Amino acid sequence: MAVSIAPKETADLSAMEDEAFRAHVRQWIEANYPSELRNPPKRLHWDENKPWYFKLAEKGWLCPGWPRQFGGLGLAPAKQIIFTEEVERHGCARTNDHGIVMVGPLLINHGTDAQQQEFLPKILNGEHVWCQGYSEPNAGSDLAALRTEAVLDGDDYVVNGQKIWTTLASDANWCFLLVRTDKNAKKQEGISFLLVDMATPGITVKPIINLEYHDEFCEVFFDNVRVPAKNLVGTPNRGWDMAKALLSFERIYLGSPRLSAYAFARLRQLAERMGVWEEATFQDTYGRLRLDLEDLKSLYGTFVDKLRRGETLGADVSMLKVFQTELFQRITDTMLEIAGENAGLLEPMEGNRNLNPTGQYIQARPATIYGGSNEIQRNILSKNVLGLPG
Amino acid sequence: MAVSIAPKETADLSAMEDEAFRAHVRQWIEANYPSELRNPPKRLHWDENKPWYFKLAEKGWLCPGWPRQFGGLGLAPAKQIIFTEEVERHGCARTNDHGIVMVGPLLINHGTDAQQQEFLPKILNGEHVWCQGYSEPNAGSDLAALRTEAVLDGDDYVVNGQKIWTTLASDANWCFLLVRTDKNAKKQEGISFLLVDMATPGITVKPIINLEYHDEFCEVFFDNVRVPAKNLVGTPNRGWDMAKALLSFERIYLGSPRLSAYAFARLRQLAERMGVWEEATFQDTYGRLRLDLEDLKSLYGTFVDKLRRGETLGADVSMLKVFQTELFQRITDTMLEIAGENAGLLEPMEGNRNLNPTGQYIQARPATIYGGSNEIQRNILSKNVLGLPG
Amino acid sequence: MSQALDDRSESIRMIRDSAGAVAPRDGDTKRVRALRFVEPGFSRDVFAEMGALGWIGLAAPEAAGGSGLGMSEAVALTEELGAGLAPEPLIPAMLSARLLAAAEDKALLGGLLDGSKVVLTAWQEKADSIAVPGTGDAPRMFIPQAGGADAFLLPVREGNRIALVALEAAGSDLVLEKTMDGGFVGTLRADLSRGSRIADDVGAVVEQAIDEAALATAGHMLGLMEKAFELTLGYLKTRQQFGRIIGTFQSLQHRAADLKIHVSLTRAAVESAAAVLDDGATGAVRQAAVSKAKHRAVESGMYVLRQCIQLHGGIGYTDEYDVGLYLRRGMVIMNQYGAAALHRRRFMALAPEDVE
Amino acid sequence: MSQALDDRSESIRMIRDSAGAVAPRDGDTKRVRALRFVEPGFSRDVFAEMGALGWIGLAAPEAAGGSGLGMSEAVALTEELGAGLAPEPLIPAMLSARLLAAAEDKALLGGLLDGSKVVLTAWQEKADSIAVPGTGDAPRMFIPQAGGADAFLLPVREGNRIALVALEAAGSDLVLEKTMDGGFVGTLRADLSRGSRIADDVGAVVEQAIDEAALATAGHMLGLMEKAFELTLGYLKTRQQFGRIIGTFQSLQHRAADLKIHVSLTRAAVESAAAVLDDGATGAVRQAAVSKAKHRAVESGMYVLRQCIQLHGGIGYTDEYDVGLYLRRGMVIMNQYGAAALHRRRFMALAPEDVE
Repeated sequence: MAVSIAPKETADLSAMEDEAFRAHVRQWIEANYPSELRNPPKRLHWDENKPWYFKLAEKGWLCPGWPRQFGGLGLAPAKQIIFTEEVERHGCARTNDHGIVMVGPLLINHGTDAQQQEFLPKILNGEHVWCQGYSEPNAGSDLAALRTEAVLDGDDYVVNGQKIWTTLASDANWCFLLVRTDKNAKKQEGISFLLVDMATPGITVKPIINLEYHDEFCEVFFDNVRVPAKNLVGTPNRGWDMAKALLSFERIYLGSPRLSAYAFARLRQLAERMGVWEEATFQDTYGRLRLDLEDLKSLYGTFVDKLRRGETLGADVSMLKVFQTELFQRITDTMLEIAGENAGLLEPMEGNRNLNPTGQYIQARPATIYGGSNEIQRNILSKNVLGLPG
Repeated sequence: MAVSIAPKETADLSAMEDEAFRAHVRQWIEANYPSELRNPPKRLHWDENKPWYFKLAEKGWLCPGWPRQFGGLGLAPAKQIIFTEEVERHGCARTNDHGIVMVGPLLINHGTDAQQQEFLPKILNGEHVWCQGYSEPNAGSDLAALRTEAVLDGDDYVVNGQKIWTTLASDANWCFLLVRTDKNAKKQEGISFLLVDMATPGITVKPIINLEYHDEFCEVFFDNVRVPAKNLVGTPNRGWDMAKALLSFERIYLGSPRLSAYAFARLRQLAERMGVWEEATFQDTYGRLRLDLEDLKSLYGTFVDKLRRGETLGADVSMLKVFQTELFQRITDTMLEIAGENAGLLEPMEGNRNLNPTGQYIQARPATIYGGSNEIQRNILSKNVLGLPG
Repeated sequence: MSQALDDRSESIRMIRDSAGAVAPRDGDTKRVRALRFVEPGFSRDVFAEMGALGWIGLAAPEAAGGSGLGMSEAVALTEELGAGLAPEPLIPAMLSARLLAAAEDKALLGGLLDGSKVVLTAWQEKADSIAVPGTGDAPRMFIPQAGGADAFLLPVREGNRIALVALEAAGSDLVLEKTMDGGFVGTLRADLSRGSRIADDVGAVVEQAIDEAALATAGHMLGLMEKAFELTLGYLKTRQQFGRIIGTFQSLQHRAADLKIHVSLTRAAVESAAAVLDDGATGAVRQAAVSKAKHRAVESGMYVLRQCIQLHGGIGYTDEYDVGLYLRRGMVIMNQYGAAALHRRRFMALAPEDVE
Repeated sequence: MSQALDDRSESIRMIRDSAGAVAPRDGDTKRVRALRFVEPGFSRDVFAEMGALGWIGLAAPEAAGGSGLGMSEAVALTEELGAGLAPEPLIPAMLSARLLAAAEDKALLGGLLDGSKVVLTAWQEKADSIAVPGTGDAPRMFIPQAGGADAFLLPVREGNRIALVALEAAGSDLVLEKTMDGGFVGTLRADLSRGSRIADDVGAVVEQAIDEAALATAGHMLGLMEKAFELTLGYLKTRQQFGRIIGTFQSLQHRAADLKIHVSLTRAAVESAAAVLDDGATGAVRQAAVSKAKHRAVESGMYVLRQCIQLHGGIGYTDEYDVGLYLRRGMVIMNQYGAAALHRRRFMALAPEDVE
């Protein structure tokens, strides 16, 4: 599985003008991204995804935001944004990116030299594919209630417990894990970060079939799993704060208009196919959704501007997640409303992936749940942004 | 102010077939209700209302639901419903009806013989006009937190405190009042019912100007007001249960479709006047509202059927109040949306009371607040109907 | 209307009880799950049982072998079957029974009524429609559970009349597609020369039969939403997060209150429409009542179903947990016999207004 | 766009500061209340002060006596004046200043810019419109605070051109109606023979000026909703019921979170539209940006304002409490320079789509 990590990229990307950089990225994506995988209806598995993943790795573009001394491109925020915009514009599938966006930054900020040297190159070259062991059956919205336990025994932690909603765990060979290392501390204060080889004896992965009849999420069971103590990241019992800091990426990512924009474009195609496109009442519904989408883009732009200026985002970024995911749902609700009996079909209409109202509808359902349910996001807004008590 | 209480009604209403009774009521209302007061834009004051009130009293129709031995018509529930339907159909203004619907039933169920003999005839003949002293500045949604205090001193209670949102208090000469008579009991268990002559020294009534620039509600201040102890109704400190039982009338009344239906008819007139009636998008909006209204009528009908069968209504009647008041608001929201700059006028358009979008809009605002705010109604539904905990 | 309902309460109660035996409301979903994506997507045996219980001919006259009951009983039944997620094509079968009774075709009708034969009507030529063009050679689309049919009925236009042609399913050009709930919907390209003509004009009755099917589908949706809401309430009362039962969170309580209102509105709309039809309403009055009920069932039903998923959190998105079965069935039936917008438009075009 | 905004942040800050002196955000509402229903419904002195501060000519070129600033400053200013509920007709005056600058009428323009003369444009011939028919003898309607005008400007169509006629207010046939916020809106039946013609064709500039007024009105709405929301948050943090601060009730917390989202969406829409105009956009690009902002401001603004009333409970329905002032102003301005539906339609007709 190992590939060369001598990047093919030779241009000095940081020195390029923004528009030249954009053109450079766009051109390369168009030349290299497999066209049959544009805007896939479901989250891709590793076996579908990996050719593109390795292309990015070879080019040295897997980790555009990592500093150059750790093997990244060291792009400034403004260029990272352009990079992301181009990836989204082309409809590239989301990769198995937990190593890139979560583990990398975690180790760069909190890892030991040994951890950095061991793990970062293997993320960069695609050898390690990571999954995220956070949620548990009784710790969903209340993540800090997690109970998967790690007890030190000699040089190892012994891990017992269960994780759930672990995205693409069946594709991963490493897992970064929140575990409880002090049962007597307050619930946020006894949590640590462990890096676990998925090949360790005692780990069982069980895919969960979801409403799409797809197995994107998994349960992961840990039965006396021995993890070397050197794989603990940062300070023991201080894992919660690190985990929270990593979530800021997720909140802006989940607030990006891309899912709504993609669904919205499909809504038009469906309306044309169903013969309602010209109807004044449909046009009004469509116009409302369109303006919601455009205003979401404007609001998203104000947060992207902050990133561009190098500012860190506050809790108010939760606004994007709430509005985007609910807009995504409203767009797909409208799809079903106009689809006639096609609202009940399992597969895309007429074999056309662009006419897939049920797929889009089902895909939109968990958007208001994952990444911190919208109820949790509204709690965050009311308490951390508006300062409401209790 | 006294009028004869020998009723003019000689027909045996209880013996009539339903449809004959309906025709009889309708005919009399049409012949006697002042046409200029049909569907008034604001709640009428006593000086506007009293000619009709006295006509009802003379006819003996003021209290259709009271038993005959107390001077009422003793109508069965099914006929009371017809009576109400006809009153609403004709657009008769709501009268100063607290004596009729609240004090009468209270005294009939809980009053002493002396109280019944003193007060009931004067409600029937219109001599006593009642207002309801419930809410206080710090006891709105949390009514049981009321602090207006009554302390026994010889044969009198001495009342101190303040009431607010007292509808038409400036028109009333008597007030039924919830007061705290035991400060040490749990908050629901130290409350009593008092009947208070508004002419008693120490009472000050101050109208509140509302968003309509109208003075329907008042504050009422009590400063060492002496109330004869014989005017306490029922058992001391048990007033809360009586008050709650009386509210069931209010909940079905507030859930009646009449306000929404009236506004809805005006919406059409406004749409025609503004030239949007034929537009497909307006028709769609209008169709949604229309179907909401029709389904509200169907749901209301299931509760009316229960009354007709002589059943008592449960807490689920709160559903009507929530849906009706929010529909009323949505209808009037739509009025403003299509009214152009008329959405900002103080008076009806072109002097036409049927083209009064702002009046209707403002009138709809408190509907979700009074009679137990919709937040309180949803608490009731979730706890008392759905059995959700806490 | 309410008096009529009172009078029927006994027959409605009996229908509900008997439904419980076939599609238990509180039973498990093993049977339903086992039938998914296995052609034809339902159980012939259970369909036969439905026939034996008199359900297929529920509203057909007793003289024609039916039970002679009305729409009040029919919507109570389809509600129960919705709550129990029964995948058998009872509503399409009732529609066919109506046509066969009108056609006085005792042979086909008998087999259909006793549940030994599955006879489905292939009337639909495009999505989201309640009209019957009867174009002879047009593909007939969206036939529910068509893979299990023994015979199809095809309305065929002849001038102003709609003739009825019966066709053996065996040997027909039938293409099946999977539906979200594990069933199969069919497109039939019929060779009419293989069929036999069994009635000269079923134009009026087919229109009424589709109205009744639309109302029965509204009843099915009512059962789905009510049962999904019941599951959700149970979840809210037991699931803990942040050291509390989640049903103590006020934002979830208020949403549950709203869902209750929508379930109640739907029940009121469906049952009052059934009463209107049972009072013998015809023409615009019947159509308006049906459209009002179907509109409400779709709008409120899909709202309730998707909120039930949301209130379950992650587990609601799994196939393993039952609440998702209700959403997926809802997707399949929501636009059958007309989407909400179609019925809203029809209601507005038909229902006279009391303008004061 | 964001770079441009950064560059302007200083001038925007200065404008906001100077607005605070005239219409204090955190000040009391005595001045505003005292002016209600007393003709003309605003203060001539404060209007003059606005002139002295350079606001009336804010966007007019410096050569014409204006401040030479742009829409980013204008919406910041109107937002502040919305938050402070200033009843002075600044936006209509800005519109007139645009026309007079184009007409190069220095006499009228000078008096208007320094605030000594109130010049209002009587362009509107029907409700909910942004079009200027310029019908010579048509009554000109919905002139905000018209009772205080010294002169009116009337666009008059002559073939393909729109001439501009100036008219003394004194002696005009002007009928006033009260508005919900205590102001007065006028209908003018003008005798054009009394006027003087000051420009041959202001067709293009009047269209642009109305767009700018629509955007400035969106800014005013932003100020209303933001301030009303601030009052509401304060109320939620202090009011007690059931022994608790009501802001601890989760259903109210979540509603407050939704209101915050709507305020933020509106700010993003208004400020991005202003930046588009300041970048020199014309034609469809300008119109689409303005329509997007006005649509959002009305839809989200009225939603926020009515929820603010609801969250205040009974006290929110009193005239005595300030939050109602914001709702009533919202009612007056929501449909000025086009209702939400008008702008939604215009946006859809204009804005090109990126169909992938």
